[in-house]
Amino acid sequence: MELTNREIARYSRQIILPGIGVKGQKRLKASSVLIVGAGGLGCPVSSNLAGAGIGTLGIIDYDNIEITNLHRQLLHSESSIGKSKVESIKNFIANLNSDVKVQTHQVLLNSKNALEIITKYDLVVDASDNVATRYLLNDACVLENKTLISGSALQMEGQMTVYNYKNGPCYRCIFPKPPPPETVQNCGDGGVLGAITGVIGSLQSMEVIKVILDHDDVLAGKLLLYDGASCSFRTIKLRNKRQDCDVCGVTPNITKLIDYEQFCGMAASDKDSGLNIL
Amino acid sequence: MELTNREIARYSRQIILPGIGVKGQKRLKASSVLIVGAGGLGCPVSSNLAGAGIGTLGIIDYDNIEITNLHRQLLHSESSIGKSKVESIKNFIANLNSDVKVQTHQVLLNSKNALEIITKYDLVVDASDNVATRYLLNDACVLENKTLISGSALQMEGQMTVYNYKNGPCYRCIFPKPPPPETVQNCGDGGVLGAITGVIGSLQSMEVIKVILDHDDVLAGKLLLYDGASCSFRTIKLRNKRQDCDVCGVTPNITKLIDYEQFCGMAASDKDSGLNIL
Amino acid sequence: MLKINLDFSGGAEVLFNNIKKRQLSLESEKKWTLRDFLQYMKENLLTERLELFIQGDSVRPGILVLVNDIDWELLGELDYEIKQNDNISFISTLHGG
Amino acid sequence: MLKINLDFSGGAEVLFNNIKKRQLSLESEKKWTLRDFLQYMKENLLTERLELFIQGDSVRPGILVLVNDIDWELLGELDYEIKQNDNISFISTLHGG
Ligand SMILES: [Zn+2]
Ligand SMILES: [Zn+2]
Repeated sequence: MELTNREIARYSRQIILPGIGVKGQKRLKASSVLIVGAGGLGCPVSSNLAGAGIGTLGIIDYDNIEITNLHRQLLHSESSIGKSKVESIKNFIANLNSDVKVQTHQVLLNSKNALEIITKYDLVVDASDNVATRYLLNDACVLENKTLISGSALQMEGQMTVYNYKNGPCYRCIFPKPPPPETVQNCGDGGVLGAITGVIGSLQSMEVIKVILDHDDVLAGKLLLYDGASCSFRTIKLRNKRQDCDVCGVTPNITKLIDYEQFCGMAASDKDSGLNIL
Repeated sequence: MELTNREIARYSRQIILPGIGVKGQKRLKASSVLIVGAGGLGCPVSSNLAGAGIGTLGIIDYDNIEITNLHRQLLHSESSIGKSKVESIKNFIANLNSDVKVQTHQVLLNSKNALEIITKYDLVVDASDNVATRYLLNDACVLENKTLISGSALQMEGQMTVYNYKNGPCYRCIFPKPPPPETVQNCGDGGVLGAITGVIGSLQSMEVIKVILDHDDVLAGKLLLYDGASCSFRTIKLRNKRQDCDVCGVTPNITKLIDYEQFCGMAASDKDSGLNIL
Repeated sequence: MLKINLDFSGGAEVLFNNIKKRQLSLESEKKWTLRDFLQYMKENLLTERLELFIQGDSVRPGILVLVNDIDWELLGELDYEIKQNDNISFISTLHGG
Repeated sequence: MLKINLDFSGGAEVLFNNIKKRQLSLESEKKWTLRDFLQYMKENLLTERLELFIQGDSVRPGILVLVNDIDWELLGELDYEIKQNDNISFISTLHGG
């Protein structure tokens, strides 16, 4: 896949980087990335990856824009309230970088549609906002053998890691069982700052680029924690891939997608939550 | 300063945070922040702060948009190439949050205009791209007694700290002398990734919010280093404010702004660099 | 005395009086496994509903336990024997975005 | 032997063969101050132009020197005496944006 002269000009400030070059830029152009969630994390991931010249971006979100989104979902605009989030991001990207192909999926990711959507992309970004979607996405990525760049945020904290990368652990290896619904807080009821999702979404974008370019030191097998209140970061060492993992282990129980809302006892959206205790 | 019903709805997901509340949101609304530079750092800082509801944002940049900016300066668009960066950001903010007042300053910040611009704002974000502007801004913030939230980025690394905050050090306390011009590399000749400026700009935004809300644990007297290649963060402990600092010390030599291009031996822009060695 | 540093994040601190970091001294006549320490936390530190932290004899799903920033699964989990100056962390995972 | 960990960032690594982290063992018969160590680096490690790293008997402006993540200015600068397993860092400050 060749670069046009316009692309060489546009990306010159990153082509010049020792770890990228023309060869790396071509790899970015040849790549396709699925972004699951067009909210607080999905916005910075979309703009960063579109700016960097990923050839094809898929964006999946069933939801429409509400005024309560606009403090952190910064690619949407007041005039788009009530309209589709994925279309809003598609428009943003068309203005920023018309060379990027954008495929919108305005559906709720579920066990019926996940595999056929995911299979079309090289790798997947988890920018979702609920437990059920996180398990669904993990299992689908394991079944389709895709790396999952996972970010999450709540209040003034964020977490980021890369699952299912080069024989590293998957989400289920770390969290075999979902948390009790009454302990789960979402951004709707717990709140979150846009600066937090901005940090985590940008960190996810960097890891996406490194995975595509096959750089060393991708953040897999480790979890990065950001506490905005103290501006502190910690990297913790996670367990290895579990031989007995239900989905990525040697003899997996889960060989096709299950009902994740039932498995988690929670809806696959952040609109409806548990008892909001923790 | 009261909040309208629309504002209460818009910011509900951050008003709900224990560290913010209605009182904190009012303080954000009553605040004014000057963002120096409308580039790789200035874009995420502008969108994050506008989203969060800072009442007044000033944006200063003399420059117009070029295609080589668009891989990392993600609020600008292809159709704005050749047009003013500050106007481009003003338009973006008008679409995202029309309640935010935006004051554009399309000038090169210099010793003649700096004080009269800075004095109008509560605090200042250094999102600039060159050594001369960084010294100028530091000295002007010391003379005007403004906190300076400073970020920088190059290639796959970024740095962030807060200067001149609660008797902490200023930029000159740490760097009394400018680096030799031949050791300075800018984003034009060294390159940088948008994900890096995205991380640092978002971190700066978080510190701005904390300074306004008078939170503890602002990153002052410490420098945060981010190395995107290894996804590693380090926080280093900086020296204290220097009694003999040329500008913030007990008997300062610098009591009005000097010629910073001459002091640094470098132009106040990233268009023209030294020997590009380091 | 066995001195340890304890920290909570990701929301787990809500169950412990909203204190993110604290130091503790444990009687050092006996050995302390993480199993013993969870029991101690249950009896001495928990200020909110037990079942939001403990399930059976371990922590509830969705909380990561770390010793010196290493997943306890690599260290023997409940059987790990606490050492002088260990940093023990309880991190609730986040799901929002 | 006096073992130390050395790291470079912000571009300072370019002068040292582009290696960001390395371990070194120094003869431990004598005491090593950072002044001595800079001299050693000049003679043994620098692969690029001297004046881009050293100016006079110290590092050039714009490079931060840290020992165990603490600014050397808090530790006596050139007179600091290196200790076993110290992490010594040279960080070039960034100016781009
Ligand atoms: Zn697994
Ligand atoms: Zn000073």
